[in-house]
Amino acid sequence: MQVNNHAKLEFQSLPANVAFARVTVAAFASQLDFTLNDLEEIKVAVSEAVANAIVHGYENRTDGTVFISMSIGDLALELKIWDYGVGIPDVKKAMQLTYSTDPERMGLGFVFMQSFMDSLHVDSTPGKGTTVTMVKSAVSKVTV
Amino acid sequence: MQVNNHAKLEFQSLPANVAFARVTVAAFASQLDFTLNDLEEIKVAVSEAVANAIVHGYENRTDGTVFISMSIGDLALELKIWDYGVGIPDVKKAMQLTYSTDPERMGLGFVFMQSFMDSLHVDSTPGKGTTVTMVKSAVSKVTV
Amino acid sequence: MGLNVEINQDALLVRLEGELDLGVTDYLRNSLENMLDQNKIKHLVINLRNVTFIDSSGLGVILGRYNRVSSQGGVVSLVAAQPQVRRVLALSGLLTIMKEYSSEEAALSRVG
Amino acid sequence: MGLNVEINQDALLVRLEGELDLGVTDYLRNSLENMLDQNKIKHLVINLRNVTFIDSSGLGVILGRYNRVSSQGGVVSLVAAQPQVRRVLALSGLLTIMKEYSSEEAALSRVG
Ligand SMILES: Nc1ncnc2c1ncn2[C@@H]1O[C@H](COP(=O)(O)OP(=O)(O)O)[C@@H](O)[C@H]1O
Ligand SMILES: Nc1ncnc2c1ncn2[C@@H]1O[C@H](COP(=O)(O)OP(=O)(O)O)[C@@H](O)[C@H]1O
Repeated sequence: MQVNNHAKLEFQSLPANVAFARVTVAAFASQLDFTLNDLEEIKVAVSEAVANAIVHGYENRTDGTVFISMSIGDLALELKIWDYGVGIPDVKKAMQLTYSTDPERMGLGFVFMQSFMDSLHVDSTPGKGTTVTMVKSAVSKVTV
Repeated sequence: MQVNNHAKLEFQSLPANVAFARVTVAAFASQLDFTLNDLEEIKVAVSEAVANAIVHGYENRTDGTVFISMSIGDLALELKIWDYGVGIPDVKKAMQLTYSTDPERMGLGFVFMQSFMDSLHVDSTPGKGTTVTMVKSAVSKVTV
Repeated sequence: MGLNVEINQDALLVRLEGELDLGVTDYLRNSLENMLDQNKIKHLVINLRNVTFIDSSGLGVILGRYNRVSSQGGVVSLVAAQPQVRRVLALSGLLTIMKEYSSEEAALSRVG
Repeated sequence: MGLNVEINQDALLVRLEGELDLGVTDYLRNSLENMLDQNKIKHLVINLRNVTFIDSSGLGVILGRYNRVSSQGGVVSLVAAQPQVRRVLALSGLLTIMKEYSSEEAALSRVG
């Protein structure tokens, strides 16, 4: 992807930063020609990925750091959201509908990221951390 | 300062990112008990520091990187905004009212930062870059 | 996030406000559990009119309360979700297990 | 940022909208200079009612146009700045050299 603008955000793994993260990404994304609906969808996807980094990656510890890289291409926004937390032993299983290792949670985070973005890729190494890469196309839907 | 929450933002030295930077800082700052008026003042101070990094620090080149560190303490927001640009030979002179090295500009950037924040400190090394540190108190005015 | 509650016979009416995400789930879950513990409540009506954002963490709190209330024979109803919130609710499947109403009156009259 | 212009006798009325910062200064400066070049304009009236943010980069564009217009004997007036924008204007000293009005009509009647 030809990158026209790039930014990187990092913040403490605090629940209050989920809202901060999605506002920041939406402000950056608004440099592209997204509809309000697109921006709402991006916000949900970012919330899910950041909440996962905090709740699962850092197991609710507040001294971890969550990272977001944002790139604007000619027609698309690319987001990478990562943590240096516990990682995911079986990514395929984790991505299944309603699968969750936490009985209080719904297991819909990855499903929402997948539904609301045009592409989703998850890379994880147990003990090292997890990186979620998502792309959202601005003008016309990317066919992945 | 006891830090309760911390975030760091970095972005390309593009004019469009001035707005992005101030929205991001305001979103983070809103975790403290600032008035709307305080938030407007923080936005102006951030705009000035970021515009300076782009226009003066990187001399309008768009391949530089501007950095913002944000820390929330019990009663205050601390911001550090820095660049690895040309630096300022004489900081004292640069901070004087209406002093500008650019005839198109007003020389009010540092004055606004000083007026709108509770403290301002400028560190600069010619050829290395410039760091602006600003504090804004949330509940009662800090007497510096 | 804001929370405002009213008791109407055996129904708890909860008006939520703002953004329902991980930042507020603990507070919201504890508040609702306290209400349900302290009062003889059978049904739950959640007014979402002033909710501007919800994600799966927020939905989880609603589903948790649904499980509690429905296991005791109660009904959970949702009122007036805004379009973007409604889309997330629909995608989650929650709308297939909870009733939706356009007003508090309509929701309460069904469980009253 | 949005820009809308009208010519009223020898005055250029400019309605600005949005945020006036470094991101828009080039566009704004060029647009205004083009207008002033192409038309027999003496006075400039800038309506700030829909401007939600201004910093010293934005002020610089206004001051630059003030210098051009006033060197040719014209007057620059500002209309209806919102409180936060007005505070920045006041602090900059621009309000000591430009007249302020609460409506376009009032501003235009003084220069018409
Ligand atoms: N960043 C992460 N670090 C570690 N594990 C993760 C991470 N993200 C997701 N997971 C694992 O994948 C599972 C499914 O994630 P998700 O679909 O978002 O559902 P939920 O968050 O509701 O559990 C989680 O329960 C968790 O076990
Ligand atoms: N980040 C920076 N890097 C290099 N020089 C700077 C930087 N910030 C400010 N300066 C210098 O200080 C001067 C005064 O800055 P300021 O008060 O913001 O006014 P202005 O930006 O309008 O020139 C600038 O003209 C410039 O020479």
